[in-house]
Amino acid sequence: MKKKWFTLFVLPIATLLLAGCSFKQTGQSITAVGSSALQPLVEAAGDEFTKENPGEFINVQGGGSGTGLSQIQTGSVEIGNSDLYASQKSGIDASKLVDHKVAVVGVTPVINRKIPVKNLTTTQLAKIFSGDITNWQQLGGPDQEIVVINRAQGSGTRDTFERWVMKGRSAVQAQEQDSTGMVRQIVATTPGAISYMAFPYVDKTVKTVNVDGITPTAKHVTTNQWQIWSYEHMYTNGQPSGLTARFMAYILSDSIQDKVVAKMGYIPVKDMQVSRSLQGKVVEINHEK
Amino acid sequence: MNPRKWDKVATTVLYMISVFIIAVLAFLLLYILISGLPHVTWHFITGRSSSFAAGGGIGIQLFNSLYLLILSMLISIPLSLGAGIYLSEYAPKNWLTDLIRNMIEILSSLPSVVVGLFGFLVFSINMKLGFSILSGALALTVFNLPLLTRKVEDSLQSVHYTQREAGYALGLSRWETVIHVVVPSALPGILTGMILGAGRVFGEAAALIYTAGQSSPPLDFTNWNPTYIASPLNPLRSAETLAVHIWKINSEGIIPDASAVSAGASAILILFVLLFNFAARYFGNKLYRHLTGARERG
Amino acid sequence: MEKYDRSDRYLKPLDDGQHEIALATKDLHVSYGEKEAIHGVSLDFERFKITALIGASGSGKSTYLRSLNRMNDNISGTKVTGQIMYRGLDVNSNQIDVYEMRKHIGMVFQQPNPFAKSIYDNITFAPKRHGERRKQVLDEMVETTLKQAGLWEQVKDDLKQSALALSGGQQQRLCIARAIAMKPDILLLDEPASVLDPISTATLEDTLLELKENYTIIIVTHNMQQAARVSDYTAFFHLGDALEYDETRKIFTRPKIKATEDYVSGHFG
Amino acid sequence: MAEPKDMITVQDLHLYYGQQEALRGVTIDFRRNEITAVIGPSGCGKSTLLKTINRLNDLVPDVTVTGTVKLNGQDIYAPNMDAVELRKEVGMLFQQPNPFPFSIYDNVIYGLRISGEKRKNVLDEAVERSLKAAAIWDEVKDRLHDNAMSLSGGQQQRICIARVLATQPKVILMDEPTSALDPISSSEIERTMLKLKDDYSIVIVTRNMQQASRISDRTAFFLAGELIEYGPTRDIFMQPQKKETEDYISGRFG
Amino acid sequence: MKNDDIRASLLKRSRAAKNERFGKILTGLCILIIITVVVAIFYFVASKGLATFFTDKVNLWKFLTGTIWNPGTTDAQGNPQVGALPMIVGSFGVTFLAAIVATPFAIGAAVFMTEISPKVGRKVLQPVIELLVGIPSVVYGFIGLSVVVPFVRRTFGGSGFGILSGTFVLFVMILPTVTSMTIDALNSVPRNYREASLALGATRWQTIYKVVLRASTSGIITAVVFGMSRAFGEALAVQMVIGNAMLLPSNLISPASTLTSVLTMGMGNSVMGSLSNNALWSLALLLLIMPLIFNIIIRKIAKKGAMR
Repeated sequence: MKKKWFTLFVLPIATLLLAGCSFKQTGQSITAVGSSALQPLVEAAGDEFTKENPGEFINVQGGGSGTGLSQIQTGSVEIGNSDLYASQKSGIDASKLVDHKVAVVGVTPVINRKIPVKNLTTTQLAKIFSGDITNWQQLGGPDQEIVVINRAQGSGTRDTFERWVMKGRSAVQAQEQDSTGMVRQIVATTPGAISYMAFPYVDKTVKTVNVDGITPTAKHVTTNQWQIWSYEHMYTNGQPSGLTARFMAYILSDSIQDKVVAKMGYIPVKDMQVSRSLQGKVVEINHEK
Repeated sequence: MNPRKWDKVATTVLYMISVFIIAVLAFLLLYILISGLPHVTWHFITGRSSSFAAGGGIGIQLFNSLYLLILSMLISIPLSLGAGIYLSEYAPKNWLTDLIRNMIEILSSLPSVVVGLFGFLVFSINMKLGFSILSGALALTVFNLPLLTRKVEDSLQSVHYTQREAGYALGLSRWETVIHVVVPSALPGILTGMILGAGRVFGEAAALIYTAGQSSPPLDFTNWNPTYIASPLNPLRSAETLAVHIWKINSEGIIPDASAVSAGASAILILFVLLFNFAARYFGNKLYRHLTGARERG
Repeated sequence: MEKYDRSDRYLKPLDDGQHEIALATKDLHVSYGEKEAIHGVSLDFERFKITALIGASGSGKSTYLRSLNRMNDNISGTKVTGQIMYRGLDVNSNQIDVYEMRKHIGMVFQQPNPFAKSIYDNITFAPKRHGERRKQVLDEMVETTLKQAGLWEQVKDDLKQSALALSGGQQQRLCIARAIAMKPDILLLDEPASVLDPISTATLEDTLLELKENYTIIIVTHNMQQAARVSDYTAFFHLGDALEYDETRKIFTRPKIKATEDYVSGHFG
Repeated sequence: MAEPKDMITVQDLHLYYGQQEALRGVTIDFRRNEITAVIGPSGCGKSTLLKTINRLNDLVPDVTVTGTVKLNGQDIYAPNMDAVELRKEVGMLFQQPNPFPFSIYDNVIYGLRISGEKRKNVLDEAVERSLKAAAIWDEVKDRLHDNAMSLSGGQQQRICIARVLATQPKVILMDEPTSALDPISSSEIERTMLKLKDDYSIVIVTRNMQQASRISDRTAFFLAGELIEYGPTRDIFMQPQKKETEDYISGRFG
Repeated sequence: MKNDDIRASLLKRSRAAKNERFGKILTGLCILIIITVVVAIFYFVASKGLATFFTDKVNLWKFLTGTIWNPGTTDAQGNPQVGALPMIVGSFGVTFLAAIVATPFAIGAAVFMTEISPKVGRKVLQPVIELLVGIPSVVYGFIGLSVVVPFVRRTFGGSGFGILSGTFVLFVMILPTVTSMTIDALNSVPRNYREASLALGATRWQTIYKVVLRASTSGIITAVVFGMSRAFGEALAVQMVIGNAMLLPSNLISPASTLTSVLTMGMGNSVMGSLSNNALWSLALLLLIMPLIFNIIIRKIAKKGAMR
C-alpha cells in the first residue's frame, strides 16, 4: 500500500527532477536569445540549418535585446541577438562579446492609411514625437489629432528611431507598445495614428511616408540615403566554436543572405554600399574584392 | 410601488442579468469560433508553423500544449493532493496553519507574470533548465498548485465528518480513512477541479513566455526517444504552446496571415477548454452516480 | 441554570468483586476550547450489560460517550482530563495505541454513515485493512453480522450494491453490522434509533439484547422508553454532569433525586 | 357574520416530494383559540403538514399538493390566493430559534417593515406589545438595539415569537419550538403559549409527549403520512382507540 | 486468555499508527514544498525589487509618487526617473472600476442562482460561469483588441485604448470569480433565515434584499476583494487594450498603463542587474504586495463577519 502511494507521489517528481539534472541529450543544440525583431530571421535560418543538418538544432527565443545581451554576458546561451550595439546598453560589458552583424534593417515611419500625408521632414517627425505638433492640420493634412504610438523603452527599434530622428529630443509620453504586431494593428485601426516600424513588418494595412523626400526602400538604405536603419547583431561570448561557429557562418553565407534575409525584408549586409560605426561615422565600402 | 411589484421588477432584473451573462459568453464563444473556424483545416491543426511565410499550422504548438499540460499535471496533482490532505485532515487549528493557508491564498492571487518571471529566474537560470518544457511545467505547477490544493481541500471538507468518524471508530488510522474513504467520496469534486485546472493551464501564456520559451525545435515525430533533441518527448527542449503562439503572432505579426492564424488558434484553444469543461462535468457526474449507487437503482 | 443542585446526586458504585467492570471513568473532564462540557464524571460500566445514558439535549451525554474511545481526539481544541480505565490501562495515556483501542471499543453514530462503497465492502473494509484477507472468512463475516443486525434478508441478493442506495434505517443497521464485524469488546451507540422507523427500532432493540451476551454496550438515547426497555443501568446526565446512576428499574420508578424525576416524567427535554 | 368554529380545515390532503408521497390523504380541522398538538415519530409528515398551512412547501422544488386547505373558510391553494398575504395571516415558529442577525428591535418589526410601516411610534409600540406578549420584554427592554444573536436560545426563541406576534396573525404554527431549548426556557415558552391561546389559534408539532399532554387541547397522532387518531388530548393520552397510538404514547417506538 | 491479548495488543504500536505517521510525513512534505515555493518567490522578487532602493538608492517615496517613468534617464538632480505613480493609478483605476461594474452583475447572477432558480442556475449559469473562467487571457485580449477597443472608440471617442477598455475586459474576466464566491456566501446564509422571513409574509425579493444579502454582506465583500486582486494581477489581456502610456490618466479613454503591462513590456528590453531592470522588479514586488494587502483586507472582513 505504502509502495503504491510512494509511486504515485514521489516517483513522477523525482523522475522529472532527475531528468532535469542529469539528462544527456543526443543531438546538439545551441540557443539564441534576444531581439524579437531578429527572432523570425534567426528562426527561419535555424530551420534551414536543421533541414541540412538533422539532429542539430538552433533554439531561438525572443525576449528582447536586453534579455539577449544579459544572457550572453552570463554565458547561459550561445548567441545573444540584439538590435543595438552591446556597448549602447547599460550594464553590459561589451569587451568580451564578439559582434556579428548579420543583417541591416531599415525603420520607417508609418501612419494610418486615412491620412493623406505623403512626406515629412525629419524635423517634423521629431516635433510630432516630442509632442510639439499635435494635429495633422499643421502638416497639411486634415483636422485630425495626431495619435502617437511609441515603442517600449529600451527597444532596439525605438533606439534607432530616436537616434536618427529625434537626435536628443525627449519623446512625449504616449502610448507605448511592446511589439511591432501590436503597433501595426493599432496604427491600422486608429484614426490619426503615427508610429514607426522595421521594414519587414510593413504591410498594406499601414502607410509609409517619405522622410525628406526619400522613399523607404532597401536600396536607399544601402546607400545611407535613408538614414534610419541599424545593424542586427548576433553576439557570441568570445570567438564562436563548434556548432555556433558553423551556424554563424551559415547565416552569413550568400544563400541564406539572399534567400532568407532578403526575402523577409531585411537587407543583407553584403549589399550595403556603406558601413556605419557605432558613433555614426559612415564609410563607403569598396565592393571589389 | 408595493412589495409585490418590487418583487416582480427585481426578479425581472435578475433574469436580465443572468441572460446578459449568458449572452456575453455566447458572444465570446461565437465570435471566436466564427472568426476562427473557417481557418481551421486538418493541415492547420497538424501542420508546422511558419516563421515568416503564410500558411503555417499549429500542430507542434498543440502537441506542446498537451505535453506540457500532462507534465505539469503529473507534478501538481500529487503535490496538491498531498497538500490538500494535509490541510484538510492533519493541520492543527493554529496560527501556523492559518499562515500556511494565507500563503497558499496569496500564491493563488499572484499575477501569472510574476510567476513567469520567478520561473525564468529560478528554473531557467538558477536551475539551468533553460527555456524548456520542464521549466515551463514547473512554472505552471507554481501557478496551478494553490488552486488545486484549495479545490482538494474543499472537496475533502465537503465529505461529511461522519464518514471519517466511521473509519476512526473501526480502528483505522486517519491516513487509511482519508485514502480509502474520504478521497474516493471527494473524487468527483477533485476530478472536476483537476480538469478545470487543466483548462486553465492549457490557456496560460504569461507564465510560459519566459520559461517554456517562444519557439520549438522542428520535432521529429518518428523518434520518441526522450533523450533525442528533436524528440517530441524531450523535456529539455523549448516548447511554444498554443496560447504563447497566439500571443507571439499577435505581437510579432511578421507572418502575413497572422490574424487568421491567431483566430484559428484561438478557436482551437477554446474548443479544448470547452472539451475540458464538458469532460469535467461528464466524469464528475458519472463518478458521483457511481459512488452514490444511483447506477444500481436506475 | 441553577435550578437543580449539582451536589444533589446519586451515583451507585459498582463493586468490582461482584460485578466485572469493563470500562470505568474517573473524574473525567472534557472541554472544547475554553468551555468545559463534562465536569468530572465518574462511572463504572459492567461487563455484558447495557448501560443507557439519558438526558436533555446539551446535557453532555454524547460528548461523554465519544470521549470513551477518544473520538473527540479528532476535534481540535478538545481537552480531556481524568481517567478512562479499560483492561487496567488508561485509554487516555500515550502508551495506548489509539487505533488498536478503537478496534475493541466500537461505535455506532446517530446519523447512519456507511461508506460510499458496496454493502459487502462496507463490512469487510476495516477487517481487510487490519489484515484479514481470506475470502471465506470475510463472506461468513458479512452474513453473520448482517443477520445480527437484521438486514440480511433484505440485502442478501445484492451485496454489491452501493450502501448509499439503502434507506436510512437500513443504512443504520449496516453500520451496526459493520461495527460488530470488528468483534469489539465494548460497543458505544450514540442515539442509534433516532432515524429509524418503529419496526427497525424494535429490530435494533432485539439485536442489542442479543448482543449483550457477548458485548458490553453503552447507549445514548433520548427515548426514555427505549432506555427503560433495553438497559440494565441508566445514567442521567444534566448540564455536563452525571447526576444519577443506578439500575434502570430504579431510575424509572424511584429516582433518588428531583432532576431525574422531572426529566423522566417529561417536564423538560 | 358568524365565523366558522374551525380556523383551518384540511380535506383529503396529499403531498408528494417528487415521487414520494409524504402526506397520504389527510383530513383534519384545527379549532379557533385552541392549541392543537401534532405528534408522531420523525418522518411521519407532521412538519410537512404544518408547512402546507402557510404554503412554505411552495419553496421546495418538485412538491405537488392535492386536496384543499381552508383558512377561515378560504381555500389557500386557490389560484387567486397570494401566498405572501397568506403568510401574514399565519405565523410560524421553527425548531431552531432563527432570529435574523440584526438587532432585537429590527427583528421584531421586520414583518411590519416589509408591509411598508414606517411610522416610528407605531413600530415602537408594536415592539413593546409583542415583546410583552412573548414574555421577554423585561429581559430585553434595555437593550433593544443589541444583536439578537447574542441572546440565549430560549430568549432567541421568544424573540421569534414576538416577531411573529408583531404582525398579528390569526394562526401560529410551531414546529417543535422547544426541542432545542433547556428545561427552564421550555417551560417559559410553554407558559407563553398558554397565554397566547386566548388570542390566537395555535398548532404545535412536538416530539415531547408530556409537553403535548400538558399544553394542548386536542392532539393528532400521525404515522407514515397518515392521520391515525385525532381527539381531545385527554382522550388520546388516557384511552387511545388505536393500537399504534397506544404503542407510540407508551414509547414503544419513536 | 483473550483479556491479556487485548491488553498486550493495546500496548503495541499498531500498523495503523505507523501508517498514520507515513501519511502525515508524506502530506506534510507536500505542504513544505508549497511553502518553499511561496518563500522562494518572495525572496527572489524582494531581493531584486528592493535593489532599486538599496543598491540604486532610489527614494521609496519618490518611487511611489513620481509621475515620470523613464528608468534609462535621470532628472536634473541626477536621480533616475522611476516614478511608478501612473502605473499604480492605472492599476487601481481598472481594478476598482472593474469591481464596481462587476459587483452588481455578480450579485445579480448569484442571487438568481441561489434564490430564484437554482435549477436553471445549476444547469445553465454554473457551466457558463465555469466556461468564462476557462477562457484564456490571451483570447480575452484578442477579443478586447478587436471588439472592445473599436467599440469604445466609436462610442466614447479617443483612440479606444485606455482605462475604460481595460475595465470592460477585466469586468468579464473577474465576473465569474466574484460570482462563484458570492454564490458560496449566499449559500452559507442559513436556510432558516429565509424561511422565517417568508413565513412572516415577506416577498421573495424582500427576503433576499433585507435578510439574505444583509446577512452575507461580509462574504460578498470578500468575493469582490478577491476579484479585485485577480484584476490587479492580470497582465496580457489588459496590456493589449490599455494603451500603455505612462501618463497619469486624466480620463477614462486616454491611454494609461498598469503595473503588469509595464512589467511585461519592459522586462525583455532591460539588462538584468541594471537599474531599469531592478525598477521593473520593484513593480513586480508591488504586484506581490498588493494581493497581500487585499488578502489582509479579506481576512479582516471575514473575521468581522464571523464575530457577528
